[in-house]
Amino acid sequence: MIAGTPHTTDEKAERVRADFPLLATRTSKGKPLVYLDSAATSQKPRSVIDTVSSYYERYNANIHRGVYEIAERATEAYEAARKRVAAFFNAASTDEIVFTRNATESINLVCYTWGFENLHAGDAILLTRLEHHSNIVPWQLLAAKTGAELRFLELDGQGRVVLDDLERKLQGVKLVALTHVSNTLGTIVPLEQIVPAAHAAGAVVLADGAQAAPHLRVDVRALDVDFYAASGHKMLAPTGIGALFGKRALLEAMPPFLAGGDMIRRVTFERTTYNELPWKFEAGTSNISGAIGLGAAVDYLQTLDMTWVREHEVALTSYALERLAAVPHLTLYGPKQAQERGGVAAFTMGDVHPHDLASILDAEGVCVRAGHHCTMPLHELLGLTATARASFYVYNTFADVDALIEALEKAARIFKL
Amino acid sequence: MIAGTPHTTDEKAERVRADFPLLATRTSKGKPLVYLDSAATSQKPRSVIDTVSSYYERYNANIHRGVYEIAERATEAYEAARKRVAAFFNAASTDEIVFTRNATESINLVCYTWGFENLHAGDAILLTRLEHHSNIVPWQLLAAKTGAELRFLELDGQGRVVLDDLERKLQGVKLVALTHVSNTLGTIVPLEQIVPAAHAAGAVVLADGAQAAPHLRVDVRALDVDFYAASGHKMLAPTGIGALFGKRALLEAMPPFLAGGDMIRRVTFERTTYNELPWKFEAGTSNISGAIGLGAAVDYLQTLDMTWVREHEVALTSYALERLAAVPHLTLYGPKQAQERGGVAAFTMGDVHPHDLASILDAEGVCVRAGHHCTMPLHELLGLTATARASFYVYNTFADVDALIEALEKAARIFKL
Amino acid sequence: MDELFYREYILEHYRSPHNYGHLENPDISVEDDNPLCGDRIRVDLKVEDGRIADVRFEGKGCAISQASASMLTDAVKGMKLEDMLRLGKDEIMENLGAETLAAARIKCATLGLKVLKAAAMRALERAVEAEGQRP
Amino acid sequence: MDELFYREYILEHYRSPHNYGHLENPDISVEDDNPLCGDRIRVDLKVEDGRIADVRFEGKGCAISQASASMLTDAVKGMKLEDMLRLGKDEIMENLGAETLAAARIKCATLGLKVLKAAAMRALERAVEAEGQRP
Ligand SMILES: Cc1ncc(COP(=O)(O)O)c(C=O)c1O
Ligand SMILES: Cc1ncc(COP(=O)(O)O)c(C=O)c1O
Repeated sequence: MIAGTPHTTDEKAERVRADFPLLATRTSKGKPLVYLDSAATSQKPRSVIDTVSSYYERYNANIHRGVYEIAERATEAYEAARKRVAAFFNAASTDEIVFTRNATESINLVCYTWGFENLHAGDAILLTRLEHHSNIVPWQLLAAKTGAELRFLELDGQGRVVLDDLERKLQGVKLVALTHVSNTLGTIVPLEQIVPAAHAAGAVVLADGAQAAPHLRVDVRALDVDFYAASGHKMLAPTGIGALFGKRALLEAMPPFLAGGDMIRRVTFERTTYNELPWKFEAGTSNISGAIGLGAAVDYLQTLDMTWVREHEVALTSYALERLAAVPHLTLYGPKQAQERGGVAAFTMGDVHPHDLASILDAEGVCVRAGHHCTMPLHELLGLTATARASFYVYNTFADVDALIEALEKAARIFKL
Repeated sequence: MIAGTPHTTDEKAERVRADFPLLATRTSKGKPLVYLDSAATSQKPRSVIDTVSSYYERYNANIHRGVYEIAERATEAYEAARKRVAAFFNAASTDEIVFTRNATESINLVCYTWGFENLHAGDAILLTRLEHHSNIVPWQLLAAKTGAELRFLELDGQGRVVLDDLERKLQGVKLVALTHVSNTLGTIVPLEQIVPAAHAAGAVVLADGAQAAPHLRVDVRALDVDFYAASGHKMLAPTGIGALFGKRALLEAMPPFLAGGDMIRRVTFERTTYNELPWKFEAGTSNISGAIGLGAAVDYLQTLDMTWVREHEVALTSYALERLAAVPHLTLYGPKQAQERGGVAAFTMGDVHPHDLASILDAEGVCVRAGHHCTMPLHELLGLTATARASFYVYNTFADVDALIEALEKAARIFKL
Repeated sequence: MDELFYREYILEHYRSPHNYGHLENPDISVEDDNPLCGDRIRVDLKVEDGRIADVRFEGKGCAISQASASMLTDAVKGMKLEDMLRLGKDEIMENLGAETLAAARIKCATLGLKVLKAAAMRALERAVEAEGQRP
Repeated sequence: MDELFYREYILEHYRSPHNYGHLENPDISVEDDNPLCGDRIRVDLKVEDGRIADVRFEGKGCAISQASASMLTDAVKGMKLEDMLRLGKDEIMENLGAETLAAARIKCATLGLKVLKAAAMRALERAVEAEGQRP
């Protein structure tokens, strides 16, 4: 056991765990569930599940236009959720929080509106080599259509973003789109260094916070990012709800994205004027229960306290890195220091293919992901087609890490490493 | 009481009602809830609410790439839901069903992909005067950007689509985008007449089924529509999930819409190839619980039997039209025959503004919508700024209609009509 | 919402609004709407010595928005612009006897106030501009 | 999935696959992958008299996909193309001792079969074409 406050954070995590009904279930083989795939999606606390059911059982109604009681209540709950999300990210106003389906849609929204409006042939978009497909493919499409160019910040041997040539790379860049925390290597990208440089170069910055929002205290004003994308389902909320933070001036200048009900102010057969922020970007009936569920998730996280969330993650990750490093034939990827990474550990073990590894772990009740984790280009760069990935969240404990290690040792025996 | 089989369908509706927890609640004034706003969003049966909770409590995991047990189970449930939806619409294959957020996104998906690929200056898009903003505004944006022209099929005095000049109107039309059932007038649009004519003229047909899918037996193959858009939340399913049916050949030829995880086959830093149908159009983590909930909703509807659903709707609407027509000072809009309309009744009463009417009805526990129902242009055409709208679904009974009438009479007394 | 809200005098104001119509050569004229329900109100002001010398409104919409505007125009005649700007939602609601109004309807009740305040604000801005242009 | 699945002989096939490599001048060569996990297999065939005269495969991926392909190439040598096309998923699973394999892994187990069938299909098409071209 190493630095940090593993014992105290772990005691709380044991209590937190009890709030998550799924974690009390067992596999078909009767094994307790060791859920280590929160980077793919998090489990949900009872309070979030109940908030959603309670919406459907007590005040399910369409929002924004209803005069009757339950419609009023639904509207209030939906907008109160937006207020909670705005506070969670420390946005200046609820107008700057748009509800989307997920981080992917948040990024695509910016791509289709701000991107197509502002990027032209010869402009450059700067990404990192860490990016998830959701923060590569939209920009590839945009580049193909506009003639803009994609550039990449390189990585060092530990998967950290190299900043030496940042200023040179920023020349001619209109948009910097980069992950806040890598979902594969765990790398925390130093936005506080990149954002000012990007702004100095005249670029707008979009941060993909899918893996950061659940784990770090994210303050969009302190970070000074222009856009910030997040997925609810990775931060204890239901599936189908995400958020896009955008600075008001940018959002106001942007054309609408999806068109339809609720995002309009006046429609005639000939012409339409659009609604105010943030509704201008929310066309059609929203995922009302999802948004209300996200509000409950954010409440839950704030009750846990994001400082504790991060402390526990560092403690757990330190412990996991230490134990994984001691497993024979195991290769770990990403930064060596837990402080420099999120709660994600990607690895390979001898010639055991990650899919076989995940299957063997599954038989032990240990849920890890195997594959490219939607970062095929990064894997190719590392000379890999796949890795196994364990990822941690508020309900994981040191005992979960021990279970992972035991299962890995079993896999090593089966494969006679 | 008039033709149809009101009594028998109503008895079943009473039993159906018991499956909907919200309908057993009371307003803050202690009045029983008379929910007559299903055209805005439907209530949810216990089975759907429980299916969603049970997903979160027992097998919540990200889909398509997980090797472990609960991820397998989630993937199977998600794809099984797609199979149910495909069967519900009688699509030829699950590849033709794309999960979206709602009907609005379904329409926008077609607009951004098929639309921008196929419509050019001089081409025409044919709509009807009945359309919801979600089936007008996307095409206005497209028209503004491409130089395509919008045309409209006119309405007769009962709000039925005039087909006399259909062939003339179809000249030069590449796309016919029209509602299947009007959410304001209730008009059922005769797709079986329009689709063959449109195809003969070389046009592709998109039907907005937001108000039809919940109520009619929709057979996309018999209708021979090219695209069909639907919203889950109007057909007993959770919010945040919708469906787009598209004929395979069209979907295959279309460029992708949102880009990111899951919709790809191979990604390098330079280039991307896309996934097969239907996943090519599902970027990022889907609304998994929403899709599974939609599967449960469709199951529930099929257990009720869509023939009964429609029969009950006709019986209830006939009764409502008859009783409403007898209320002094009340003006009803839309087709006179219940058989020609969905379970929607829009009306005005004397000089009582629809919002005041809805507020007075709310005090009686009767939930109706007041406003333009996202059909501002249609309202303008009718010389109105707003109407009050009562809409019915499987859980509504003749007693609900009686409660509506009583509340309207009270409003008339308050306003001294 | 309390059905008793639709009292006799509210309906009277709705059906026979006070100060309805427009002013000839108004100093200020402002229009706004409530996009949610389509209520719309235009206000004409005559301003003298920083006070509302005369006021007319025109509009369409629900009883709440129209009666509220009607009552409000009665109340602000002769009022100082500054005092008018200090009028709050609560006073309007009390005036209407509508403290229990549902949130969606509060926008109706306060539309007249919103338009009047916008007009008063513009009048004050003009006064400041005029001040600045004096030699 | 049963951990016992990773039996001795499966690991042997994984680490020392049979019929690995490629054929000189194959009649047919087909490659495919399993995009979900990145497994990839290429198969070379020599066909004589409607039978698989020789076969080689090359690939990368998990033990399941590679061992399955290895065992399958053993099994189909000398087989009639038509018979090969009749091989089903169940036989593969039985052969592998993997009846209880999780759905996501079944695609791994059957990737070799899929590629082999595609190759056999192409061989049959060629034969039909050749037939058609005879005078
Ligand atoms: C006819 C029609 N089309 C489209 C829509 C849009 O549905 P949604 O808001 O679920 O996208 C509606 C719902 O109000 C509708 O009634
Ligand atoms: C870094 C990163 N970006 C974006 C995404 C996409 O998130 P979603 O699938 O919820 O849109 C993910 C999730 O896998 C991620 O890890």
